[in-house]
This record gives sequence, C-alpha cells and structure tokens, in this order.
Amino acid sequence: MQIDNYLIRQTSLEKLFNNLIGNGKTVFAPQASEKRILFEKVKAFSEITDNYLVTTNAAKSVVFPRTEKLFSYKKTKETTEITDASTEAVPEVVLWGTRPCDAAAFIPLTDTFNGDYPDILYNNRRGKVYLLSFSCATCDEYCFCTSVNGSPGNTAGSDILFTKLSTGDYLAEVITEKGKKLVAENQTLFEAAPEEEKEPNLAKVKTYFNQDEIQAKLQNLFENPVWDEKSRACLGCGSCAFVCPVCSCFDIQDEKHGSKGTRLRCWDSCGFSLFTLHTSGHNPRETQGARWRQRILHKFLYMPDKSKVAGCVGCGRCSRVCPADINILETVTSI
Amino acid sequence: MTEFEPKIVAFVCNWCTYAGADLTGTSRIKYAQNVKIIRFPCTGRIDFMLLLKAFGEGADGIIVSGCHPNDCHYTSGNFHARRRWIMFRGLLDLLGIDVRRIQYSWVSAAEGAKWADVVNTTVTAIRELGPYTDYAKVANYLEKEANV
Amino acid sequence: MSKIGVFICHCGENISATVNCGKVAEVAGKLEGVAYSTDYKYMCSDPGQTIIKQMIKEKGLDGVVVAACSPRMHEPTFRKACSEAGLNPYLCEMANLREHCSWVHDKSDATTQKAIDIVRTLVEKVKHNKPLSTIKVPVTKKALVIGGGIAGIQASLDIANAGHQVVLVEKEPSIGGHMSQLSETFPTLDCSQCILTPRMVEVAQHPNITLMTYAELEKLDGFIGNFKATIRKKAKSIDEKLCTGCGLCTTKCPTKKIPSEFNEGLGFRTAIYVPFPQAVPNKPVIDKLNCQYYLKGKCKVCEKVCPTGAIRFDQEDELVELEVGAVVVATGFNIMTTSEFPEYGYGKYPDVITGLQFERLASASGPTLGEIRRPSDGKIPEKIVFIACAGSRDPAKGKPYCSKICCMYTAKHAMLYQHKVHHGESYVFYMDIRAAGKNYDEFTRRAIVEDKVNYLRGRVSKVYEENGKLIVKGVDTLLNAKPVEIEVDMVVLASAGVANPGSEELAQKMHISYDAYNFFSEAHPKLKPVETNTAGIYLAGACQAPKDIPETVAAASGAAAKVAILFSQNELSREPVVAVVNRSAPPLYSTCVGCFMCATACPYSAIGEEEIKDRKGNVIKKVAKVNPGLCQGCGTCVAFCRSKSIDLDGYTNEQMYSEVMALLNE
Amino acid sequence: MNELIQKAKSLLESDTVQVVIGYGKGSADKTRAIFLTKPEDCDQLLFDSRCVQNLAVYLTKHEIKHLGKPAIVAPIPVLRSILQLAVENQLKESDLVILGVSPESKLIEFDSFGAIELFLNAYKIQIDEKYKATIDKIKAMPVSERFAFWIKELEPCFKCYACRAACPLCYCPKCTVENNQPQWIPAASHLLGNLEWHVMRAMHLAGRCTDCEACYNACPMGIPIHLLTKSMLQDVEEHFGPYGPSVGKRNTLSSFNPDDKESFIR
Repeated sequence: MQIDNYLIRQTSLEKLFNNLIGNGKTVFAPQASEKRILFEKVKAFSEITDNYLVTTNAAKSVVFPRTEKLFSYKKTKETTEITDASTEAVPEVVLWGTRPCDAAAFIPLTDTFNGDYPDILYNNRRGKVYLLSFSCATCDEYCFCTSVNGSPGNTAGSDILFTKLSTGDYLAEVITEKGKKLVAENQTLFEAAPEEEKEPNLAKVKTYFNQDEIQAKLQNLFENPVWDEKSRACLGCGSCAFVCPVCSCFDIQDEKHGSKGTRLRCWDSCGFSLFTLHTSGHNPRETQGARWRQRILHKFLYMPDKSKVAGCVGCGRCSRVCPADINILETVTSI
Repeated sequence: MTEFEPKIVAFVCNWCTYAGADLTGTSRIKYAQNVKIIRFPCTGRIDFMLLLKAFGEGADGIIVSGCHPNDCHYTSGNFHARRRWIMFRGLLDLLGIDVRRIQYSWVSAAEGAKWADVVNTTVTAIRELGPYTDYAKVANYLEKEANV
Repeated sequence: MSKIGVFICHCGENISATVNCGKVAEVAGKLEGVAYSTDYKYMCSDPGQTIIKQMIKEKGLDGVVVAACSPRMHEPTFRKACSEAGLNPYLCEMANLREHCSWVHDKSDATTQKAIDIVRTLVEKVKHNKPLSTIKVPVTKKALVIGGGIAGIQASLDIANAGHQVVLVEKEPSIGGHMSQLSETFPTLDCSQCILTPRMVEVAQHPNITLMTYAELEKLDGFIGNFKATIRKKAKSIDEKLCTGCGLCTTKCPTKKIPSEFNEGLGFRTAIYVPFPQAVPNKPVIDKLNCQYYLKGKCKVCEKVCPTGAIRFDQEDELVELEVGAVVVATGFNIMTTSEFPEYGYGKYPDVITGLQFERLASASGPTLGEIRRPSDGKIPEKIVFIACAGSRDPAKGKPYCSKICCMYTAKHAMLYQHKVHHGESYVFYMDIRAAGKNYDEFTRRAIVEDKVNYLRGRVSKVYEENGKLIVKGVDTLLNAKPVEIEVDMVVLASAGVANPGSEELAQKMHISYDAYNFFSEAHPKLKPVETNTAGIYLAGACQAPKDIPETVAAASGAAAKVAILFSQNELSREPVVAVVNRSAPPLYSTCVGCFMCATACPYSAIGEEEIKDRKGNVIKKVAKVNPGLCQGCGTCVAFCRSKSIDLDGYTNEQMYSEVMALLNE
Repeated sequence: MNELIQKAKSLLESDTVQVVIGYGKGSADKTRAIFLTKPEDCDQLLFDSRCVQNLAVYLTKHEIKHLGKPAIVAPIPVLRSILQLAVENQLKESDLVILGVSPESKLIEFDSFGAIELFLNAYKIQIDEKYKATIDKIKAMPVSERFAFWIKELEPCFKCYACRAACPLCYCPKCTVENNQPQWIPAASHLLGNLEWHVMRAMHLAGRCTDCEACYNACPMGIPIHLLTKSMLQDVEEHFGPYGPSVGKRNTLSSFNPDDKESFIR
C-alpha cells in the first residue's frame, strides 16, 4: 500500500488527541510516574509524556489482556449454561506513542493468534486498535531493532508513524487504511508533506548481528554450554516475557464460585519452572538454562522458521527490567 | 427498601467457642441469623488466607474466636494464632482492608451468653458499616469491566 | 461425582419448630453431588439410624451429612452407624442445626435459609473428606509416678497392686512428702506418721515398684502408651548398695548447723543427712551445697568413719531413660512463707510462724519433741493467735482462691495447743469456717466448745513486736465490728497453699496445661478431674489445687484406676485427626522444603525430620515428618506452612477452603 | 577489593570452594551477579554502592548448588539473609564460605553463623525515616482511600513473581500461589488476584523479612511492595521486640509469649 506523507504541527497533536477522545475512542499512551513509564489509559493530552525511550510495559495487553475472560458458566445439578465472552463492549483503542518496534511486534503477535485457527477474541480486539507510533530519536545500549530487521523509523505495523522534525513539527506517514481513515476524519490537522528528510531525525541504532545468520547458527546449538552460562543468574521470574511485546504464552485458569465460574486466559512465561512441569513430576526443561534456551530458540529460530518473522523486535525491554541483568543481546551476540 | 443483612462468617475453634456456641443454643439465647460458623480444631489452624477468601467471596464481616489465653486445648495454638492475628491485622490495616469488619474474641465453652453478645454486636457493627462494597468491587472486577 | 446422603433431623420439635426441615431436605437434594436427601423426626433413634444405613447400601453413598444437633453430641453415634453400614466413619459429617440454628433463632425463612447454608457448607466439606482409619498405638505397661508424697505413694501402690510396673520418682532424699511432717491429722487426731510410714515401707518393698529418690524429671517425650522419660538421679555421693544406713556419718559430720527442711527451719541437720528418722530409703545423701569437702576441698570425715566405705565424692548425676505408658503427676504443693507477709513482719519476728512449722512443733518427732515452745526463746506461749486465710482468698496477694485445708488444720492446731498447754489462751481469726466434710464441722465445733478456742470473725491488719510480745491488731466483725488488739506470745499463719516452685517448667516439660496460679489443670473440672489435656498424663493430689489427705488419696486412687484402665489394653485406638506431610512425584518427593517452622510451632514436639533418599541411599532432602502418635491434631503447623506441604486430616486445606466457598456461594 | 579477589582466587585454587558468587560488571552502568569457577576469572569481581542485588537468593537455587560449594560475597543485607536461611535450616556452616564485606568495603571472614550474628549486632535493621514517613502517611488516609491507593498501586502487577524470585527467603519449591488444591490465590493477575498474592507474600515474610528490598528492586513495575514488609517489621518490633535473625531462635511467628499484648480481641 502506498504510504501518504503529511505534516502535522506540534500544536495540532493535541487537537488530534482531543478529536480521538471526542470520537469515543479510548487512548492508551505513555504516562510517566515515579519509577516507570507505562502505556495507560489517558483522558487528557497533558497526561502523556514524550520524554521516554520505550515504555516499561508492552502495548500488547490491549489485544491480549493479561487476564481475559473466555466464558462464564452456571451449573445446576442437571444443566450447565455457558456464556461466551464478548468483545462487543471493547471500545476502539488508539495506541498513541508506540515505537516502531512496538508496532512491529503486532505482526508476529497476530501471526501467533492466527496459527491453527483464528482467535476470535484476539482478532476482535486487534481490529479495534489504531497504532499511532512515534519514531525514535534516541536509543540506548539495550536497543537492537536494526539487528532484527527493524529500524527506529520503521513503518511496519503502525497505522500512522510520526517523526519529529528539526522544526518541532512532525512528519506523518500514513501507512494503512485505518490510518487513512483517521486522517480523513481530521483532515484540517494534516498539511502537505514537509521537505525535510526523515532519516537525519532518527536515532542511530547499532547493528549487532544479522537475524538470518543467527537463525542459521541456532539450528545446531541445542546442546551448548552458552545456555547455562548466560542464564546462571536467572531467578526464574517472568518479567522478561511479561514486558515482551511479542511473547504470547498463556495459561487457562478456571475461577469457581459455588455453582458459577469463569474460564480465563492468563499470561504465562517460559521462564517459570512450572511452565513445563508435568503432572508426573518430570520437567522436560528442568533448569533455568533449558528455559533460557527455549526463549532464545523460540524467538530467533522457531518463529522465523514458521512464520518468517522473528519473535523479537529488539526493543530491549526484557534486558532493562531483568532483576538479574540478563541481557538477551549479549546472549545472542555471544553465539 | 429492605434492611441490609450482612453476611458474616465465624471461624471458631472446636473446644471453646464452638462449644460455647453450643451452650448458647442449649441456653436458648437468641441471636441474629447472619453469622454462620465454620469449625476448626483450634484457632492455631485458621489460615489467614481463609479470612481473605471470605471477603473475596462476599463476606461483609468475619468473626474469629477461640479459647482464652492459657485455656487452649492444645496448650498454645491460640498463642500462635494471636501473634498471627496481630501481624495480619496490621497488614490489612495498612492495605486499607477494613479491620473493623473482623471481630476477634475469646469465648470459652462456658460463655454461651458472651457468644450471643459477640454475634449480636458484630452484626450491629457490620450493619452500621454497610455492605463491603469496596472489596466487592475488587473481587468482581472481571465481571464488571470490559477488560482492557 | 460424589454420592452424598443428607439426613435432616427434626430432633422432635427442637429443630423443626423453627426450621422448615422439609424445605432444607428439598434444597439439599438439588445440590450437586447429593444423591439422597430426607428428613426424619429423630435421626439418632434406632429407626433414624436405620434409614442412614439403608441408604448407604441402597444408593451406594460415599459421604453422609447428618444435619441435627452439635457434632460434639452425636458425631460418634452417626459415624458408628455409617461404619456399621460399611461406609468409612470419617466420611460422615454433622451439620449443627440445633445448637447453632434452631435453638438460637426464631422461626423464619431466614432461619431455614441459614440451615440450608450450613448443610450446603458441610456437603462441600464431605466432598473432600477422605476415608481415614483409627491409629493404633502400642501400650508400654509401666507407669511413672512423679512425687513421693501420700498421693504418689497411694497411686504407686494401687498401680503396683494391679500388677503393673511403677517407677516412683521423688526429688527429696526420702519419700513421705508433707504428710510425713504433720503431727496429727484431722478430724480424728491420729498420728500422721503412724499411718503413713507403713505405706512408705510398703512402697520400698513392693516388687513392682522401683523407687528413685533424690531424682527429678529431666525430660518427657512421646505420647500416651509410649512416653520416654529422662530422669536425673542427682548424685547422693554414697554407694547405696554398700551403705547400711547405720548413721555414723551423720553423727560425725562437722557441719551441723544447716536449717532442716523437714523441720521447716526450726531445727538443724548435718551436711550428710537423712531427712528424718523414718525416712525411706533410710540412707543418707551429701548436700553438696553445704558439705565442707565440696565447698573447700577438705574434710572427708564421713568417708573416714564409714564402716563399709560407701562414700563416693566423685559420684555424678546420672540420667536414666525410661519407657513408660502413663504418667501420674503427684508433685504436691507448698505454702506461702511468712516472709511474704509484710503486715505480719515479713518473717522477721521468729515467733510468727507458718502452720507447717507449727506441725513440727506439735510433732513428737519435731525439734521440741512435741512440746509447743516458741522459736525465739523456747518459752511455752501463754497466748497464741492463729490467723486463717493468710494469703488465701486475698486477690491482693494474688491468691483469690480458698486453700481449703486451713480451716481444718487451724482448728486442729488450736486444739493441739489447748491439749498441750492447758492454761493457754488461743484465738483464731477467720473469715468463714469452711468445714465441709465427713466429721469436719463436728471437729471445729469441738475446738470451740470443748477446747474453748476463741474464734474471732475478722481479719488481722497488723502484727508487731513490743516488749517481747507480739501485738495482734485485728477486728471482730461479729461484735459491731470492733477493733481488737491482743498481746500474744506466738502467731501462727494458716498461709495459703501454693503451687510448688518449678511447677510451670515441669508442666511445660510434660506439655500439660496449668492455671494462673501454676497448679496443673485437669481436663475437665467435673468429669475428668484426674486427667490432663495430654492423654496418658494424670494428676493426683495437691499439685492440682490444695487438697486434704482423704481427697488426695481418693484422687491418687482415681489416677491409678485410669492408669490401670489404660494398661488393660494392649493397643490404643486414636482419632486419625493428625497432620501429614505431603508426598509428591520425584524429583520433588515432597513440596516440604524443610524449614521446620511447623516443628517449632508444634505444641507437642510431634514433628521430626525425615531424610528422603535416592535408590543409592544418598540423602536428597530433609523434610518434616509428623509422628501420628504424638500429634494431637491442633493443626497449628498447617497454618504455618508456606508451601502448604503439611495438612491436617479431618480438617484439610481443601475441606476448610470448600467450607468457606460454600458458605458464601450458592 | 584486591583482598577480596585474592581470597576468592585462593579459595578456588585450593578447591575449598568450587564457585564464587559475587558482583561483576553488568550491562549499561549496572552490576550483576557473577559465578566464578576459575581462579583467573576472579579479577572480574568488584564491589561498590551499585551492588544491591541480594546474592543470598542463589544459595538455595538448585542450578547454583549444582556447581559445588560456594563462596559468597556478602555485604550486610546478604549476611542477614544468610543468617535467616540458617535459622530456617536451609544452610549449614559447612555449606559455604562467607566473604563478608563491611560498609567500608573491607573483607571480613566469618567462621561461623554466630560470628555473623555478633557482627550484625552493630548493624541492626533500621527502617529509613523516609519510609516511616511514607507508611505513616498511608496509614493516616481514611480506610477507603487507603484501599483505593493500594488497589491502584497493585493494579499494574502482572504476576511475573520477580518479587518472589529475587527474595532470598522465598525458596519453597512450590509456592502457595502454585497450589491448586485448593486454589488459594487466583493465578490470574486481576485486582483480587494481585491483592491476595501480595497479602500472602507479605504475611509469609512476617517476622522473617530482613528488609533487603530485593523484592522492590526486582519489580519491573516499580510497585512499592517493600512498604508492606517494612510496615510489618515495624509491627514486629512494636509487639514482639526488636527483630534480627538469630540461629537457634525461633521465627517471630512460630513462637509466642503468653503475655503478648493486643487491643482488639474481645
């Protein structure tokens, strides 16, 4: 699809925001608090911060909530009545301020939920999401999008990508139909494309490795001391998976209250020892090393093998939050 | 509008309060229907999580009752329980879980009248506090919200 | 899917008058997992029980809820009925609709609804009940009796005469206890030693009794039928086998001015000593705290004079381990000393003495050979005051209870005084005369009427010394409450009976409970007066509360009978309500991580360690292990376990959790 | 520092220990836990104010135990944890070599747990005034507001259990939250599940927590869960006297005093 370029004034951003809210959309945007910057529901433009590299949490929870009701039931002695969860009440959501890596993550995420069969709940939610991303002007030592076929100005996944120009105004690249719809609804705010080049306004993200090469190397790396060595300090928590914009493992839980109950889909993490524990007591991934290997292989080998897209977008969130400072980039580059 | 009837769960030990409540019955002392008893061998057995569960399942109030200090059938279960309650109460209070909704008491096997009084005053107190909507909102979050 | 039977009892009209039993049965029948539900007039009656048994067989029930009275009333009845029908008795639970519902609420829909809620809760519990079997424990048919006073002597003789082995442990060098110190006994005034000493000898000679004097309980582990007692035999510093009890050593011992315990400090003894002439065993011990050799390293006179060479200065305390099946605690009591009474001179007036000291003065074997002479100058007191309730019934002294024996012995003391000092004048200050007992009131009457003892109803506020006389200031409440001041030669305090020092530690060693005054607590004040809350440990005598001799002897025989009943069986059956540490699949084996917080919390030291080993015998981990014989089923451990690795059968986590859920959710 | 490196080297050279658990350079300006098995690698060891991760957590991890007997670099918070682990029968003196680090970064060797206890007497756990003030401020809120405050704080928790994983005292192989018979705590992270999880976590640390703040440092969402344990530490001190792990003594909550005072039991 043809990408349309526009200029949007810095001052118009707030108007755009207000129009979105005014049109009944729910906006999630980076919000800063003492120790974290999170994608959160915002009501006013002033609540949004633009002083962030990436948020601590990923934006995936709008399409893949950390706890999602699948259905509820009510039993009597003879009957069971099931009510499927509905996404009808889910509003249209604008993700404001996603980074190109965040937006790119929706591609493998959607792949996963449309593998053997389409996941209705996911797709319904996904259909209601508008991704208004902002290019990265800065990066840090944890960023490596360029190593996984991404870039700080990558348009893949976003509906509109804004890039801040030297004037303080923004280049708006409108990528999808959804994006075009939004522009159409707010025509007065979008002006003719600027002259200024996009590239000089982007962060310079170092390229550490080549995804295809890594994928090839990993084919024969199942048995290797690197897994234990690099994961030695791993505490076995699930923070890496839960902040990852691509990780999509879940667990099914029933919550029962007398004769009523609900079935839920909850985030899970391959870092947990319980993740693969069998009822027999046997655990095919018995050590943290085996779990770390699974995480790397899944992202850099299995997923690209299966769906052509790596399971990592190089956002670096997992490394930033890891309480034991385990660094995914370090593991991958050491291979 | 009908009057609010609080749901109250009583966690009691078998040897003192359960027997005391038996005596209330034997003495035909009347009290409110709102309180239902769960029998434990000893207050030492009462897991704090069960109290939390009760609120989660919609209890408006809780009574925890056992043998007076030194009267424990098992010599020291109630002493352990008391320490646990002191800590638990402090934590709940910090978290804003309404500790006024948990009545702790010592009711011996001979204190049938005291049991009736504990029940009635607790029911009155909870009636005044009203339904525990703050907690119910948290407990029923999934039922109500669109989950985004 | 469970097949639970719910049986709603009307209890005549006791339940059905306020609860709609039919409705309860109807709603219960609709609960998931309930295969049968009915109501009946009297579930506990024979036809009622028959319904339950029939339905168990007919419907193949795998759980039963009887909604009737308190489980404390009829749980055994219905469990037995289930058992007779082939259902494990522990799959039966009772819902308390009578004491906790119908009797305490008026008839209303809310009352019926509450009954329904209670039944639903118990149905959910039963779904998680597991079949349990009673725990069998063997019985060691040997009893340990602690304390060699009249209570311990009586209990030992009774158990021994029933044909069982007894180990009698006494902390003093001789058995006999307080009774051996007494002069005469009320209400017959027969000589205490004359009736006691034959019993003491009988103990020493009984083939079933092993006597350990100068010995104390160091440790008690185990449980009913299977206790392990560690006894510390204190070093007597003599070889008992060689010693003939000739007494030469005691006459030659140079340290002669040690206040005699037996004579309550009114006489002296030597460092190597026999407490009293009729002592059993009649062999001396060396009091290491007062012996010149132990203090200064020089002397050894006794060793030199001993004709059999029986002195052993290098003897050390010996720890003896015993396996016993039952324990009788007969450690007796003590009395408050005069020093605890500031108003009566803090014990600094030598002629203000306790009742027990008076016994020694009146005793023919005492320091005055039975003549009543006052301690300060040996003069015969012309006027004497007895103060009853000295400390007893006095919350200010921390003893709000009545010591029970003082009224009688004070009357006895006054009589003995009047019998021995014919011209003497005696006064008794009392609060009430409590003389309930066979021939007791007649006895106190005799003191007043025949022996002309002056009874004054009132309290003594102060005793002080003036010109060699004791001034007793009190009040006579019967004569218009007029103050009384009497100048006397001697004052006897009927001081309160108190628990022995160290009772608290002893109770803790044995895991038995004790009251606020450190007297040991009986399991039930009326129906289990000689049992403690710890199965297999019984109480005899004044360690429980002050008691007179007949009562003590009766309690001792009662405790002995309980021991004999216990020993009449080879095996004991116990309720299987015990804690269990879980087992899970390898490589975990158990989710227990071995922090042993449960063990530190266990009131019965019932939790030990278990090593889990692999096939080669290497220890993989150490986990907690519950000794089902010791565990009493309080479940305190369960609430402490962070990984939920220990659970209590009968009150499991699943059961309790289900109850909470069911109570609040339909 | 050199002292520490030399000691670590000699321990590995003499095969007294097979692994040295210490701090080394991490990513960006962080430090991280390192596990040295070769003497020549010991030069990687460092110690400075950035070394806040509580290394004691590794002493009970089976992957680390597998490496052999460890020596552990132990600043004060680690020492406290070691002592508490010893109280709870998780460590024996012969299990490890302790390379204590004083607040002045001096190497202190301990030959027994008793010696650690003695040393720690001079470094009693003290709740920072700023936390006390925060706790007081929270406690001063009306109950409903306080509840709302915490529900909002706990809402972002997605149950990654980093708080548990980083805590040296959360060493159970199967946590209550992993129990589903019964399901004590909802596995889901929703408001109730989060609240119940954090109540349980705090209660399980009551009288055990050594105030190392590992839980807070580990939390990716920055939830102030350490306030819960800090407040409970204050409660322990107020009701049962000063807390400090002591080998041979029972935990505050598995012991009692018949004269414990409270004001809320009728």
